[in-house]
Amino acid sequence: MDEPLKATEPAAVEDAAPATVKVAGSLPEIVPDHTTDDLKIVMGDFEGPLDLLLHLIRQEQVSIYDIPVARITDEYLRYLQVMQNLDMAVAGDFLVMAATLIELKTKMLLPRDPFAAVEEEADPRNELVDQLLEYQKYKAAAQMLWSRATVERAVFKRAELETDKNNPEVVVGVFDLLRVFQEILGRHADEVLLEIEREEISMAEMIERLRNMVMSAGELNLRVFFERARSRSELVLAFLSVLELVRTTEIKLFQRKTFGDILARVAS
Amino acid sequence: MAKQQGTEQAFDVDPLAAEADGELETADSSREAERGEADLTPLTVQNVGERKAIIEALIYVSDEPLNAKSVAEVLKEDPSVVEAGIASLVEEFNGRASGLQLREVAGGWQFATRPEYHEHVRAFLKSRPSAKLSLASLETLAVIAYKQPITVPEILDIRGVQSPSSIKTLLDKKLIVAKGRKEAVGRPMMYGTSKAFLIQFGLKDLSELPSIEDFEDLVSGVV
Amino acid sequence: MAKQQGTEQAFDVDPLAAEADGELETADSSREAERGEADLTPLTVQNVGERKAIIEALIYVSDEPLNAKSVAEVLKEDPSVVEAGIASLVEEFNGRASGLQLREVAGGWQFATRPEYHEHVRAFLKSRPSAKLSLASLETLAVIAYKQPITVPEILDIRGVQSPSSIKTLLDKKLIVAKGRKEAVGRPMMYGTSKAFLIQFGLKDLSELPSIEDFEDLVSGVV
Repeated sequence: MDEPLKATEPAAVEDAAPATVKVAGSLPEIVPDHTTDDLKIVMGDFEGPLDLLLHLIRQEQVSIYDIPVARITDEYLRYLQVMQNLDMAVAGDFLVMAATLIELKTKMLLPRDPFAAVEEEADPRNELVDQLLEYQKYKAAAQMLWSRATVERAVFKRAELETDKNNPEVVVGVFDLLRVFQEILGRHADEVLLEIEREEISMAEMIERLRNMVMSAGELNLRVFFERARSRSELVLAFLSVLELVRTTEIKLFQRKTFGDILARVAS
Repeated sequence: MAKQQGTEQAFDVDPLAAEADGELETADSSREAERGEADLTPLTVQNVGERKAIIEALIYVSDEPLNAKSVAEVLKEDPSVVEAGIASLVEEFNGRASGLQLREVAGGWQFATRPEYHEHVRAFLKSRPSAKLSLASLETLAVIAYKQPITVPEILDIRGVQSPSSIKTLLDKKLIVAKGRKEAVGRPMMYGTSKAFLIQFGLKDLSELPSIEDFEDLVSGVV
Repeated sequence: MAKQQGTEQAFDVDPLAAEADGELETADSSREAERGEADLTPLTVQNVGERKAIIEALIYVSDEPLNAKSVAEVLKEDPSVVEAGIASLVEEFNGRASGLQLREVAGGWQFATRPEYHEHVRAFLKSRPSAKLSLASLETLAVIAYKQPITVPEILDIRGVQSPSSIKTLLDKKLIVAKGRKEAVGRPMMYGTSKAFLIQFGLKDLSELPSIEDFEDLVSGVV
């Protein structure tokens, strides 16, 4: 429709040697390089399997109403192969279409039921053709939207007036309500997580924490130790654990000056 | 939509819905008082020229495309009279070889710069073209615009893909809105285009979209 | 035609490029090239009429009163030439018996409505349906919509705030209504959304509110 049609030889090079692969921005094409036997592949990205299929049909210059399924399927699979070779993640969409094409190819190879009336036997390609025709329309409509938006972007509205500030043009829909609600629930989820953590620390663990901190630091400012407490109950546990280690004479408390910070060190 | 908590940013609810409803009024006392006052001394329009001038002023101050009905309510006049005023204003304005145009978009009228001067305007505003929509999003938007109201599986089916990510993008950009649920198994949510869609794509209304069959003719000629 | 990888890889919509070759541009390199090119060829003004039109457009989009010097910089012209253009524009504009005037303020020019229509402008601005919601109100509304019927303490608890002021706002805006009393200590009043809420958000009934599942369907990659 809008791509330059590249006259390419219908893939006679089924098992062609590794192609010179170049990934370019937009125009996807498989160009035979006549100087060598290699294929030079310029890869583009496709919106989906239907997009790729349409591209191949156009590239092969075949009729959409009479798709040579075998040929197009081979091309399609070859394209997927290239994508995979390029380490591009081949989305499930493309693989589903590959399966559809292979099934279609098989059906086309099956001999027709000689006893069936001609009109009864629908062309197995019909469904795919309908799908492609339908998709093609919206693909073209997307182009139309694109050009409309382009023109619109060349049109400017007046700058904001003082009066606008009373009426900001922010539209709220139902999904905004849902999102806001989820955010509120999210705030709650955080709190709940903290709650669980809080309850998980035991007296024994707190004593162990204090012991480790004093040992590793040699000298520990209790303010630092207490500040690690994440809740009131942890703070209580922290205080109790200090008392406990002092009681068992594992640590000693002292001050460098009157009213100074209280420090703890291992009792020698 | 801004999410910072505690800011004074305000949100308007869907203007389309608000329009359909006429108005959803707040019981703000000062406003009630003002309106009462206005009712006592109705603002009258003296003549055709004054009406035109007032319409021009109102279109200018309105932050959204303004329709005849809203103007008629303020002037307490018949919408058809206002429409005639708008038509005369449009004729005058668009007849001038000027930098501004008066155009109809999303069911209302709005002043805007003429597209032919976009380079200068852009250079002045030092702005870069802002809106960015991927082709995937545009495809999805095209499907929704022509098939609305439509469900997510129906959209994906036409596009032949499985990921609904572009639908989410369009919702975030407010180009589409939820349009109720389909009376089918699972009551899936349906989507349609928004007023913002009309504005962003410069459409008077949905009927201004070319028929989808036109694209059929266009594409079948290709191969 | 440009092809883009499935998801949200966006392309810049550059009307310059579009007009030039009628095609989508995607590759970054080509865009860079265009921009460079644009810089090489300064924007020229063809004639007096075009200059006037551009000045009009620039004054219209400027958020501050615009002076000749600023325009001259954009047009790469002599300020005196621009001044002549502005003078001619002012003469034309203020000669019209219209709702807008072009006035000089703070050393620059700006459009403004004429003072004689200020009553109509004021009446119009007041008449606009204001369904403004602060984020706090929106949050409260969301909680009520999804948890109704619900009491005030329950709302405050979920939101993690102390002030019930946004509930009053929503009641004033008639977006929520009282829904009877809860059979609990003190028999507190319960609240739910109103019919106005449904209209405002374009819902037939509450079952049309999107659910977490609807949202997750859109966010999660594959349906």
